[in-house]
Amino acid sequence: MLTVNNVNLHYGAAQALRGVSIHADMGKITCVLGRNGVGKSSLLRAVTGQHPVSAGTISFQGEVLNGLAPYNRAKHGIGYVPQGREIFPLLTVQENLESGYAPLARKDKFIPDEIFSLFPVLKSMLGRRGGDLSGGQQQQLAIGRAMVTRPKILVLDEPTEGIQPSIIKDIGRAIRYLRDSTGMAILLVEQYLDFCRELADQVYIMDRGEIVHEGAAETLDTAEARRHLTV
Amino acid sequence: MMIKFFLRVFFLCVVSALALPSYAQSGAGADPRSLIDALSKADFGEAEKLIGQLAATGDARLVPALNAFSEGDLYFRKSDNLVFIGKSAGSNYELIDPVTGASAGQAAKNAVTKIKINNSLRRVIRSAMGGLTLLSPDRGVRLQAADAVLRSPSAENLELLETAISKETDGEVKARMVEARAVSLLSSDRSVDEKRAAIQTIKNYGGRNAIGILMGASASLDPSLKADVDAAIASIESGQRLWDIGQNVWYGVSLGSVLLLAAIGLAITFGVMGIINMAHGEMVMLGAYSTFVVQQVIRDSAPGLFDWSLAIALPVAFLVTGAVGFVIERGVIRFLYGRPLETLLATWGVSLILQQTIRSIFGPTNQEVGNPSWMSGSFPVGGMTITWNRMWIIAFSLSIFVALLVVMKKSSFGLNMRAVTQNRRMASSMGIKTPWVDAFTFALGSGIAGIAGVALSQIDNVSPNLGQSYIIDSFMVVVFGGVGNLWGTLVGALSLGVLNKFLEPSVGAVLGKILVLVLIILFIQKRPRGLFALKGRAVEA
Amino acid sequence: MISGFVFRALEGRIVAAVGILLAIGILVPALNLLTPPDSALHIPTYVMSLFGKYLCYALLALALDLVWGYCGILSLGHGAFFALGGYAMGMYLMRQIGSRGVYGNPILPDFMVFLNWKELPWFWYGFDWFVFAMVMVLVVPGLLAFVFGWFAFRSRVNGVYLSIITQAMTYALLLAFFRNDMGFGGNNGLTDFKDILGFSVQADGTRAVLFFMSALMLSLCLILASAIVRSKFGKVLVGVRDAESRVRFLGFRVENIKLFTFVVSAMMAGIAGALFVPQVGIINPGEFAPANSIEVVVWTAVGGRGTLIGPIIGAILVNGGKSFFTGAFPEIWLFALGGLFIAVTLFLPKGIVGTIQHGFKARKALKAAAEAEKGRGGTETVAQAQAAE
Amino acid sequence: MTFKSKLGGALLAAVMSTTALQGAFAADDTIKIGVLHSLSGTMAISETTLKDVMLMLVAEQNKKGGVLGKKLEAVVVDPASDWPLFAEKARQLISKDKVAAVFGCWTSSSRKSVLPVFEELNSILFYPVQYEGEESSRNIFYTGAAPNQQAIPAVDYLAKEEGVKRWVLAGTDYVYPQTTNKILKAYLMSKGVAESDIMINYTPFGHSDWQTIVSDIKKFGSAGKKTAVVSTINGDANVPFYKELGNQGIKAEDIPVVAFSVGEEELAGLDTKPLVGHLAAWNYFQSVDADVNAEFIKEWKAFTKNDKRVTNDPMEAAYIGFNAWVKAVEAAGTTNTDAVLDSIIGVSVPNLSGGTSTVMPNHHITKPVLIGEIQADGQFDIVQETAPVVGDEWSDYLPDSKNLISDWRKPMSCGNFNVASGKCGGKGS
Repeated sequence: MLTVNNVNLHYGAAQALRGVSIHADMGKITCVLGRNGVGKSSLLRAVTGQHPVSAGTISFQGEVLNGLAPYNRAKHGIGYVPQGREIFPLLTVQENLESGYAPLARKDKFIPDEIFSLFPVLKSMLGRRGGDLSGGQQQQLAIGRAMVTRPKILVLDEPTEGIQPSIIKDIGRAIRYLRDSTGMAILLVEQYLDFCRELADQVYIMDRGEIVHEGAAETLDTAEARRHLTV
Repeated sequence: MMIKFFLRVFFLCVVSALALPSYAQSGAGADPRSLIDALSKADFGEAEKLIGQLAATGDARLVPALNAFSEGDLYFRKSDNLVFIGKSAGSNYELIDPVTGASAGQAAKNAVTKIKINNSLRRVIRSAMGGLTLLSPDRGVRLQAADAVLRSPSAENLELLETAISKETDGEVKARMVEARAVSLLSSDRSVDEKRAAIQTIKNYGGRNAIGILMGASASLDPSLKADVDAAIASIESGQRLWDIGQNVWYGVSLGSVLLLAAIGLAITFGVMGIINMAHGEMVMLGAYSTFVVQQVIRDSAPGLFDWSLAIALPVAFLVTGAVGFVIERGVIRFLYGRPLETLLATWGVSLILQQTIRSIFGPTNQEVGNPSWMSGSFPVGGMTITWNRMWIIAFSLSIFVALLVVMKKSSFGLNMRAVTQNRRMASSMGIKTPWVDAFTFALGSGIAGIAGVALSQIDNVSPNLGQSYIIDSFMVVVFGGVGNLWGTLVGALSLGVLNKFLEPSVGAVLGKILVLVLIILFIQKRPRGLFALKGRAVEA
Repeated sequence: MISGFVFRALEGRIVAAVGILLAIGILVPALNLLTPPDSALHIPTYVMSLFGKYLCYALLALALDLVWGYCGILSLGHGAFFALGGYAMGMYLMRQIGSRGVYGNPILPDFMVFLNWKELPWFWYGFDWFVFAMVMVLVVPGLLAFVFGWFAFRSRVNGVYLSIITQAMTYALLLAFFRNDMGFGGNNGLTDFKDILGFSVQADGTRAVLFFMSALMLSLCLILASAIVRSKFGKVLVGVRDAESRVRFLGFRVENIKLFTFVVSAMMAGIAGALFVPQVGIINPGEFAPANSIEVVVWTAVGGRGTLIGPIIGAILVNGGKSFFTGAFPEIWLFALGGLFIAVTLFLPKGIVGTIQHGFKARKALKAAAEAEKGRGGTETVAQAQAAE
Repeated sequence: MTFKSKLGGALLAAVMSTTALQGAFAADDTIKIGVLHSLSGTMAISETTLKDVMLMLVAEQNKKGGVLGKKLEAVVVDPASDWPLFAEKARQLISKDKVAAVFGCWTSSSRKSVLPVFEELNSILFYPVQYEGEESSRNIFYTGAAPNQQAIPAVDYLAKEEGVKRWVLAGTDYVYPQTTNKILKAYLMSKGVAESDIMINYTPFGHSDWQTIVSDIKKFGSAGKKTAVVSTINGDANVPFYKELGNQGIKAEDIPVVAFSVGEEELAGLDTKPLVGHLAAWNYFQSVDADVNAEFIKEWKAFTKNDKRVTNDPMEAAYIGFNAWVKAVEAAGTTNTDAVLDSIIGVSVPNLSGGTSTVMPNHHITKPVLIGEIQADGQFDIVQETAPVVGDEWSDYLPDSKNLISDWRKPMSCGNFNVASGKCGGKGS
């Protein structure tokens, strides 16, 4: 279980997170919703170690992650699918996938077949450069790439952003499959309400760097939740 | 080489002296020993005559003495003006009788005086020795003798050559002797027809030397032969023209391979990592100094390994410069990622410090780095001359290129390296230890610069300034080829090398270099990302 | 409108700097000329000419800062413009020697005489006329910058590529001026000057005037640079530095903006070179050496790029240090110089003045970055940390 | 007042106070001399040695009791191979350190850079390197070779002893080779060599790819006439040049190369076995068989604590210059520039080749010309030694300088006296 406890995060003088606490259970999809600029991505940066927190603790399966570099967190089983995909543009699809070998033991250095069964399009594009793929293909590659590291928790930052609906469906299917088949925890940050409602087991809503709502997916339809989400 | 030859000749002559006493005694009247002793008082002109007389004895026992004379190993004893072959033995000379080869005891260094020798005398000796060894039983010696006569032809050797040709069984030696005879014949008083045939022989022999021989001889030849000489020269020259182009391409490729060597480390540190590494040249310099130190150790402790010195120096240089690179990355550069233009300032400072460090340790002067024997000399290919060291350097730089390509494309380190340079944060989240990859990438680039230094020490001087002379060229190559692309560096280096060498004969070396720079500037306007710019959606992504 | 342009330039700090420069420009020559040599206040001539040299370097650094600090063009070839200005001045000074050369040839400079030149090459015509030479001091570097920039900015050569080809430019010029056949005195360059406008270049009075002129020109260029930077155009300039494509999308002709700045900067460098030559007494191709241009970058960085006063202080400090160390510690001064470059880039990324102006913000950012590097955040770079601020 | 003004004021004060401080340090019981050689940059490779020699000479002199009863003190500065910096440092040595004389410079550019400074401040420079001539300053003594003390005898030797008929004049593209080659060409043509038998080739500084040029030389040499190369290739470029010669198999017996810038120090960076027989012309070689030389070499090795350090010609020139200065100062009884300038002309001091060198009125010195062949051990075997030759400042083989002479004795006191017009000042018209 991932526990974020009372975390503050600053960019210089600007504070992006104020005492944020969430937890994401294994085998569950935890979804964080919020408008633009409320600190969702900052939360994920704190979780993945891309930006230091100024207060609070982050722990995963009982181990405190604070102070660990991103590559050490990857070794602890945190897989990251960032906003905008951040595919290595000049590496081939195959090489993008293989870049996930770094934290693995020698015997695990292979690409799991399930990646290709979830995203068959990747199999046919192994030799193409990552940067030459379309946005949807890149998103699939980004998830596949994170899966290569055999994560125990998958952290996704707005995976539906700028993606055509048919692929959004594929991605939703994949996320659900991962939860069900591997029992990993999934922490999903979204703006797209419907996608969240369909997938999430647990939801949080953020506003101005704070958690303002917490509950099961169904609670999203309450008036209070809507108030936080409308622009 | 020369010592080996000397020993071989020496041995053979002792043998032949024993085997053919009648021949040895049958020379002209003068006593060889007194002729040699006369050298102690002779000036250059008189010495030349004495050598002629020595050669006229036909006494093959004199070969070691003549050889020693040409090597500057002939001494006379101050006390009695007797001449000996001297060999250094501690603070003394071991004296050897010049005719019999018997030891004549030792003498203190200041008790003997060296007999002076100059280039003209060496030429005369070469010719004389050629004559004396043409009938040697050893094929190699005969071949060398024929070569010697060919290079210093004289009419006096003509009859001897003809005797030698009639006895010769080995095809190559015979061919060489026939050429030597033809050359010698031109300066003799033989008939015009014989000379005409000789001109044909020389024409078939071909090459630059043949032109020289014919032009040199033409003045003293019978006027009726002038047409033959001109035709022969014209024919050789037309054949030579194509070879000249080939030779020029070769020079270009060889210059290109040097540029490639100099630039390839930079293609990593600058091209891949984006660090404007002004200390790159100093890495090359450190590699060259590593070679020097390795050779120095070998000279002192295991001279027999000298031919292996470069092979030993390669890993040493790689490790030394790689380690220095590692320290520089950890100490300075890691704070500057994302500020490429500032890496320029810091590495410039590093380069000043490295230069001064080397200057303080080794002094400002050139250090001697020797060529192993397999990198010395040259061999002909048709009408071209290929020098061994250039040949090895081309092979070496191409193999470094291939090796680097394999590391980049096939190894997991190469993959991590490329991932980090394309997106450092994301690579870290994929579990790649970015600081480790950075440090080792820089160390790799530096190490490669270091092994380039091993090769460059073979053609350039090893001084603290070595790096400075390559740094600008290296940047030009990488930028011209296209940053971030190893193939660009290869093609860039080779094309700049060839271009330079084709400009050089027509406009001179200085203007040629300026023109190349101007062309690069113009080229960058046309293709701002270099020759092999990365294209497609991938670049913008 | 022009008065407004100038008025804007005269912000407090600039006024103070100009005031100090002019005060130095008057005071130093005065102390040199008017006090007796044994007085405690006396400034020896060699100190004055040393300072005069620093002022020229300061002007060169200011010129570089205008393109690098404000427009984001890192020129590694500014030494070339400096040298061209210097050569224009040197040619004038050579022509003033007249028949006082060692061969007494009234037309040809000495180096042409002993290399058997028969007549003066065409490009030397006019240089016996001071005004023409002064125009050339501006025109030659300006023209080179215009042609070079016109090509480079139009084809959007930028960043590292631009830096490298400016280096190629100065290197090509170095090789060209080394050639004796070019008619610029080969590697010996132009030297042994006698008069400038009829006054002996070695007279203390002339030196004093040259010193004052250096201070004056530096002040004027400082005001000009300040005016440019503080005008609307200057805002766009900074925009080009920080986000070139956005400025382009806003409809500005970025290449023209860059070109203008580059040419102005080259002309300033030319003026610096022209003032440098009579004070040090020689101009030769060594000034084109790429290493010299890199040093100018270092002065600017040490003082603080993107500030107008920084490069001036940087140039004076580094050169002062160099003069001192090459005399005091001739064997090891390169360690000190190299160490300085590293230290400044690492610990004062904004330079001395920049650091003071930003109240140690920069250092804090570095500390944060260093901690991030230690493993807390892992991979944040200084640049990103600063960008995030 | 902003920080800037304080900073500027502080800086100025600092500079002034260091000046005052150092002035106060100049004790009266020492005589200072300046050593102006590059210790960093491209020329450090050659010049550092000369700095060491000067320090050694000063130490030796002090052991002998100094000069005029005072100890000598060498002030060493580093002009860093930067020509304007030479002028600055020269000015500093003369004005601030108040040195009695300066020993220094290597390249002509650096000498040209400091010349006006020495004339303006009326001090003395001893210049120890072979150069192109065409200069005679009241304040400079040229103890290295002028072209007639090196180039012309070398060419004579090749023509006479080796029967050379065809000449390649290869040099680095700067003033010394250009001038020397102009003089040589005029000289050779005056000796009846056809213009088509002279090839002139220039290369940039630090040229390292000699393949084309060496093969051109080979081509030029295969015209049936004995060919030689006269090399004025400078500095670092020599090593790759000789390496290429060796590799392309150009033997000294076939095409000898005579060099004017290659001495023992340069050869120390080379494997000389393939180069045996190539020549150099200097006024001194380490292999000179003279007691004074043996002594000098012993001292040098002891001073540098390095048994492998070699000696070379510019070191000898520095030695001669220093001793001449010492002798002139003692004769004049003062270090005053004008007095020394008067007393030094005609001073004879031993040189290292066993004879003596005399300072001539044209501020050049007399010395013998030695031709040496390179040996396998990196030393030279002297094949010819001439009688002492007077350095000729104005070459007789250049049209504009053949009428000029220099004589700094009173009453003429002129560096460019025109014997045709009888006037001082070049053309004298």
